[in-house]
Amino acid sequence: MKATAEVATRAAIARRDSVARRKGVRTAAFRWLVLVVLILVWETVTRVLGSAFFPPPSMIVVRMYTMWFSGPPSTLFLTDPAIEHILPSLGRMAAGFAGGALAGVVLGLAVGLSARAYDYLDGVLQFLRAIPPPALITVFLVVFGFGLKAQLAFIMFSIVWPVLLNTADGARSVEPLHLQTCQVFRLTRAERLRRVILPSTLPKMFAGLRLAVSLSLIVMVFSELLPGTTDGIGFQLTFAKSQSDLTAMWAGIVLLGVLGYLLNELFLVVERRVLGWHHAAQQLTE
Amino acid sequence: MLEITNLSHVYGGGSPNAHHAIEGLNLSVAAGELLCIVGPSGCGKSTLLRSIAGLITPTGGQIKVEGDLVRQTPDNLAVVFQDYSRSLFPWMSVADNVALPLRRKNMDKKARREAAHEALESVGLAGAERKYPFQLSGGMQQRVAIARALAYRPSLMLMDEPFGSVDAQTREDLEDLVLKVRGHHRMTIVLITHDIDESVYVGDRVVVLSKAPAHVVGDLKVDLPGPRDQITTREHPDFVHLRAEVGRLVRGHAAAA
Amino acid sequence: MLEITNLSHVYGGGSPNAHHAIEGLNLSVAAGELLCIVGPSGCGKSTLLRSIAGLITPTGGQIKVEGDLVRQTPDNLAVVFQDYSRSLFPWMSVADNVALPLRRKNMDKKARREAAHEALESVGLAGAERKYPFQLSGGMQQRVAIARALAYRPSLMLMDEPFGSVDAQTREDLEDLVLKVRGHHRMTIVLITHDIDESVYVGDRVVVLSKAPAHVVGDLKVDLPGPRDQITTREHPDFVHLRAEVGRLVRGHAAAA
Amino acid sequence: PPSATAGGLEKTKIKIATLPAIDSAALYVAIDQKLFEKEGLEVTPQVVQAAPEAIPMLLNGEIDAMFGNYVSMFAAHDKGALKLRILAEGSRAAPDSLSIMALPDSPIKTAKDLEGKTINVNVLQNFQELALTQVLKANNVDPASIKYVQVTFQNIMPSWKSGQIDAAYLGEPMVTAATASMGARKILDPASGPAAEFPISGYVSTQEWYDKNPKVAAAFQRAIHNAAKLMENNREAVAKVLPTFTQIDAATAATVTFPYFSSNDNPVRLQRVADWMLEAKWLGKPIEVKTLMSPTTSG
Amino acid sequence: MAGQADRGQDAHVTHDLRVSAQTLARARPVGTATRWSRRAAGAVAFVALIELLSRTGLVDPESLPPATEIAARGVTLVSDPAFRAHALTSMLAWAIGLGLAALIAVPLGLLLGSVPIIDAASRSVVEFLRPIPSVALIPLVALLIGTGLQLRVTLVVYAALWPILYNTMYGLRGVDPLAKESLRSYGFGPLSVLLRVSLPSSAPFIMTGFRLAAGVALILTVSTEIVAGQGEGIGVFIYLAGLAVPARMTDILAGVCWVGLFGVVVNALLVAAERRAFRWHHARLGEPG
Ligand SMILES: Nc1ncnc2c1ncn2[C@@H]1O[C@H](COP(=O)(O)OP(=O)(O)OP(=O)(O)O)[C@@H](O)[C@H]1O
Ligand SMILES: Nc1ncnc2c1ncn2[C@@H]1O[C@H](COP(=O)(O)OP(=O)(O)OP(=O)(O)O)[C@@H](O)[C@H]1O
Ligand SMILES: [Mg+2]
Ligand SMILES: [Mg+2]
Repeated sequence: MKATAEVATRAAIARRDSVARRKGVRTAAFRWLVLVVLILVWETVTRVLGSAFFPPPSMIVVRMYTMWFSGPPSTLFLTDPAIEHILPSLGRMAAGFAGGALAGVVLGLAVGLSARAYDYLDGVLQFLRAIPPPALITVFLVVFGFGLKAQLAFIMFSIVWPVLLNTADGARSVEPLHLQTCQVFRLTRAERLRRVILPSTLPKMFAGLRLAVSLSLIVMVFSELLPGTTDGIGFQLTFAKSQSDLTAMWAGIVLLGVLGYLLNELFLVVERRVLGWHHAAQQLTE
Repeated sequence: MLEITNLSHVYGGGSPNAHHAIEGLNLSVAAGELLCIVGPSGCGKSTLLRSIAGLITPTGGQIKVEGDLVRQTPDNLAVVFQDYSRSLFPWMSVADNVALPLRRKNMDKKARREAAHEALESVGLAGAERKYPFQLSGGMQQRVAIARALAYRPSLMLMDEPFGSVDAQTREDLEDLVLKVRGHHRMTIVLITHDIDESVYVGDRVVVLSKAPAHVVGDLKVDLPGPRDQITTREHPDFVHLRAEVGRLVRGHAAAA
Repeated sequence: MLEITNLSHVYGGGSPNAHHAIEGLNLSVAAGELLCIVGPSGCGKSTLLRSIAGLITPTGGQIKVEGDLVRQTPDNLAVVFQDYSRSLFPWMSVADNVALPLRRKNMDKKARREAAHEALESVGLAGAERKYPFQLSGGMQQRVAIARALAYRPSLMLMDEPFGSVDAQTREDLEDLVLKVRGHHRMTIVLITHDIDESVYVGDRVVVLSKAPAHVVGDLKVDLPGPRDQITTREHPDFVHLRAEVGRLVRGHAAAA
Repeated sequence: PPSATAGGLEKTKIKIATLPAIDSAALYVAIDQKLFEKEGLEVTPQVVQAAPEAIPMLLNGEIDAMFGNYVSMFAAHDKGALKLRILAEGSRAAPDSLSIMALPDSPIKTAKDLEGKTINVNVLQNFQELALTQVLKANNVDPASIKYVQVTFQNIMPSWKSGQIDAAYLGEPMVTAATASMGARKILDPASGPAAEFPISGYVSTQEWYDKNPKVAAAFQRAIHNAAKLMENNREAVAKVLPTFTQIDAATAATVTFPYFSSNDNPVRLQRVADWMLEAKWLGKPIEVKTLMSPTTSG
Repeated sequence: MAGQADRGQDAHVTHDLRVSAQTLARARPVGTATRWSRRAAGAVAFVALIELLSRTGLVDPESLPPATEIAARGVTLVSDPAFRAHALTSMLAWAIGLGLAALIAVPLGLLLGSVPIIDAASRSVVEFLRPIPSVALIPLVALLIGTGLQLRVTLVVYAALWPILYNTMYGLRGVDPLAKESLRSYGFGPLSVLLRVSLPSSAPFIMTGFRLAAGVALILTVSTEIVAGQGEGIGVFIYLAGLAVPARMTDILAGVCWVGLFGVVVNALLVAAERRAFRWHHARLGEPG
């Protein structure tokens, strides 16, 4: 009796697993289907439209290939322009993101946790947050000069806000009973921060980081409009725009889109690892 | 009313540390019956309740409520969760918490408010209407959750250790309240409790579950002369006998496992 | 050990719906004593506990722990919160939850892990170490919270209805566990409970609080022959007498208010 | 309906995108001196920051024509972004209206010193580079050794002063300002020698618009040419309008060097621009400028 | 961020502070006066830093004029009707853009956050579109919908959408599943659960997203005005000041200051509104629960 029940249960589990797997496969297939359909629609519409401003995706892809990905195998098929423009952009973006995110986390925790830091900093931070960076380019320029330093400062200055605000929000909404538990067991500040406040801030922090990831790509482009810039995806893109080379501009747009997509997927992988407990705990309801 | 056949549930199916919470559980509850479930901690009582409420899909077996297979939450059901404090909505006043489910009931605003007020009064919380859950003590929050379920007047009420956080006196009052409401409105009630006395006092039947994976190891009909009364009923020899019987079943199994 | 003089606490002071939770409460607990507190739901027991733990600053009166005025949380204190499920850290495994406070104790990683394992075993949760809190039943979570406090070996332990969500058998085991640990490590324990039998069984003294605003209405020394035993102690005539006495005090006041 | 007005114009109200720079003065003078009115046209200028930005507006009909530099326009035409039609020539570089300048303490003294140096331009691969390349070649300087960096107008002075660029490529009114306030020295006139009277900008539209509105185009061309003629010996007429559409105040307006405003259209000199662009490989195929222009209809 | 911002009742201030006391700083609760003096100190320090940088010549004063000069110019600007017109235009574009962004992003976030399949299906498209910078979009959007207010508003909406969208999606994830189950057990459908439990429960975090978006919208409004360089708007004012030779840096920075101050005021108002609307949230966090 019990044995049969067990067998039945095991079968049921297997069934459920395969259902889940099939569901996953179906979701992935659905995603690709959506993508393919959209690209087909795009191709058709642009061909019908025939506007130089909206080249068909097939043309864009060809342009991307010739411009960036038709290099020799020794450089992983990257062409010189790709090495000259894409790599520095990615480097700037990564460094800017890392710096901005770190600053955002640190400042966010400070402002979210300490009333004193909040009082001193909040006004100034809110002020800075509202400032349009394009209006400050001259100031950036005289402070940092041409090139990398100004670009990084520019990226960080834009990236920091979503991380900062969301981290502060997260740090402020730590479950009070968790804090009380810490207090009762006299955990040191460092332990509280590392073991309790940080983990419970993470879900909200990640919302900010996810915003920051795609934002970093956008401001990377803007940072490459700064005076004196000579390379980068954004540089190429705006150069193409000024030359009315719209296919090249679209190539830049599509490259940014693909990068954005890849970065986001990467981010989600990291998030799933870091926030696994959170997602699991949230799935009480199936 | 409620028909459970060969129910089983496995958490984390597939993974190496899958947990068999319920296995081959059969149970049926007649309409209007008050069934008490007792069993060791972690055996699967809450899991059973969640399955009945359609909140989880059990991995095996069937549950029928009024003849219909439970796929979603059955109609006219109310649940008092074990983790009552998390089941209250922190952004609503106590009265709003109680009144919210009544929106399903074609009641106008005033009627809802009155029903909420009445239910809160019946659990001894008159005057707390406008407070927020966080301003209440644990026991008071638990009573709000009970009031919410009572005000809803479900035909099937599931209660998961509903009186665990209140003092002895209030607990007795609440037991009597549930009995009274059940009588008035012909609800079917499934009540999980750890208090063996309580199970015998309020139950028409007491079902004892085994350690995980849970299945029924005892099913006792409580045939005490009604109406029940906290003093006379508890003194009744049948009560004392049944209580000992349930106790033996619970312990016996807890010890054996 | 613990000296409370003229304590009072008002929630939402100043606002029109201020709530006087405690008023003029005096209490002292000797070192090594196990004090049980009983009182009606919502009277202010948890508030009292939080004040002792330095988690809230009472609006009036003084609390001294080992002669020092409580401003911050006293050293070597452990609390089992009433809302146990919320006090566990969801991102840590059960073992990590228990081991975390031990970081304050100059123990290396291995020692911490062992202590956690031992504590979990003592509450009947051996084998659940690597699970996460959300994978446990209510009663199991409560036991994790107890294990965490026990593993910490505090000199003062505050427990707020620590056995409310476990079955009768486990409850008795835990009561005995607390008594045993107390004996071994000379802790002072303040335990809030709604179970009058329990208060008499585990307590060296039982204090009965009034309805809100809480103050002491009864303070009974429990002079039962030790070591206590679930069967013989509960049969002892003094036990029966004391239990009735506490019951009268609780009820008397609950009825009068 | 437009038929009611003189000459049976296809339309009488037109909108023209212009730049906030001295070069587009002719249009404002024509408005100010009622030259358009005489032709039966009512012209509304719309200031944009850079010529390429006006192309979408041209294409979706928000504007009828625009004032833009030939290099951008030819590039757009070459890339197929629009089918270009030149309505009237606009400005040509006059001596000293463009200048490569160095700060007083800079080691750069002659054109030769520019080799390997960093010089700013408003937009990369535009008329500034095109002209300078020819002039450098004429001065025996390797044009390829120059490093051009794009610096927005507002940031030229700060980046020059802070040494981010070695020499500054300035236009008016910056030439005057830099000379006066910083004692900057002129190193080279990029609009000299082979690039003398280098055509910079003109009034353009799409071929499609032109086909629909040939009479308006002719009337517009006449008004612009007439304005240019009027400006040739009437500095005040220009100085008067400058403060209305640029950030140049009246005092500066009185002293800056103006470019030449073309009072007739000349395909030959414009062809030079297209040819140099082809030489620099900025164009994919040759452009025969004459086919994009109309004969000058005004006297 | 605006955590323990000012609020009417002193009692609440103390609660908020106690949270901080519990978490890191072991500061005693302080009064409103101290808090305001700290804020003032923070602002003064910032102003002094700018003043110092400029006066000592550490940064070229022509590019970064002393703070006092900027402030003085800022004051005189207020009485300039042209500047006020610029400011009003910008505020209009900002308000419309932000409002539209919220109207689009919250429902969209609810949809994507609660129906995983739609999220998965749309993710590739959304994430593909997201990193396209407005510089690249401007000519394309201009071609499609024309320039002018509609272009600015579109770009503002496009940028301000994301913080609200993501915070809504992430907020939904943080909703206590038991709260959702509670409502479900009373027979409420998914939509009701979404609107009656998930939405209110994540509202504070959505609000944080909205505050972020308010800043983003402000930046985008002014930036697109600077790029457009035509019509009206503070950005146009800034752009024109930059066209002068030499650039009128004092004007530019005075304009920037007003933008920044507007941001501060908007944030303060939103925080105040948040505190009123989500008292349950803040009170629970403040008072040991
Ligand atoms: N989400 C989950 N994932 C994995 N295991 C779970 C989950 N929820 C519950 N369990 C396991 O299922 C078993 C039964 O849990 P359940 O909550 O039904 O117990 P219970 O009988 O209600 O216990 P208690 O009286 O302590 O509340 C427990 O051993 C628990 O560890
Ligand atoms: N944060 C708060 N704000 C306002 N009132 C509160 C707050 N916390 C508790 N109270 C009130 O204080 C009183 C005492 O609460 P407390 O939690 O101390 O009761 P308790 O004795 O522990 O009750 P129980 O046995 O039900 O847990 C209750 O009436 C409650 O409404
Ligand atoms: Mg349970
Ligand atoms: Mg309590």
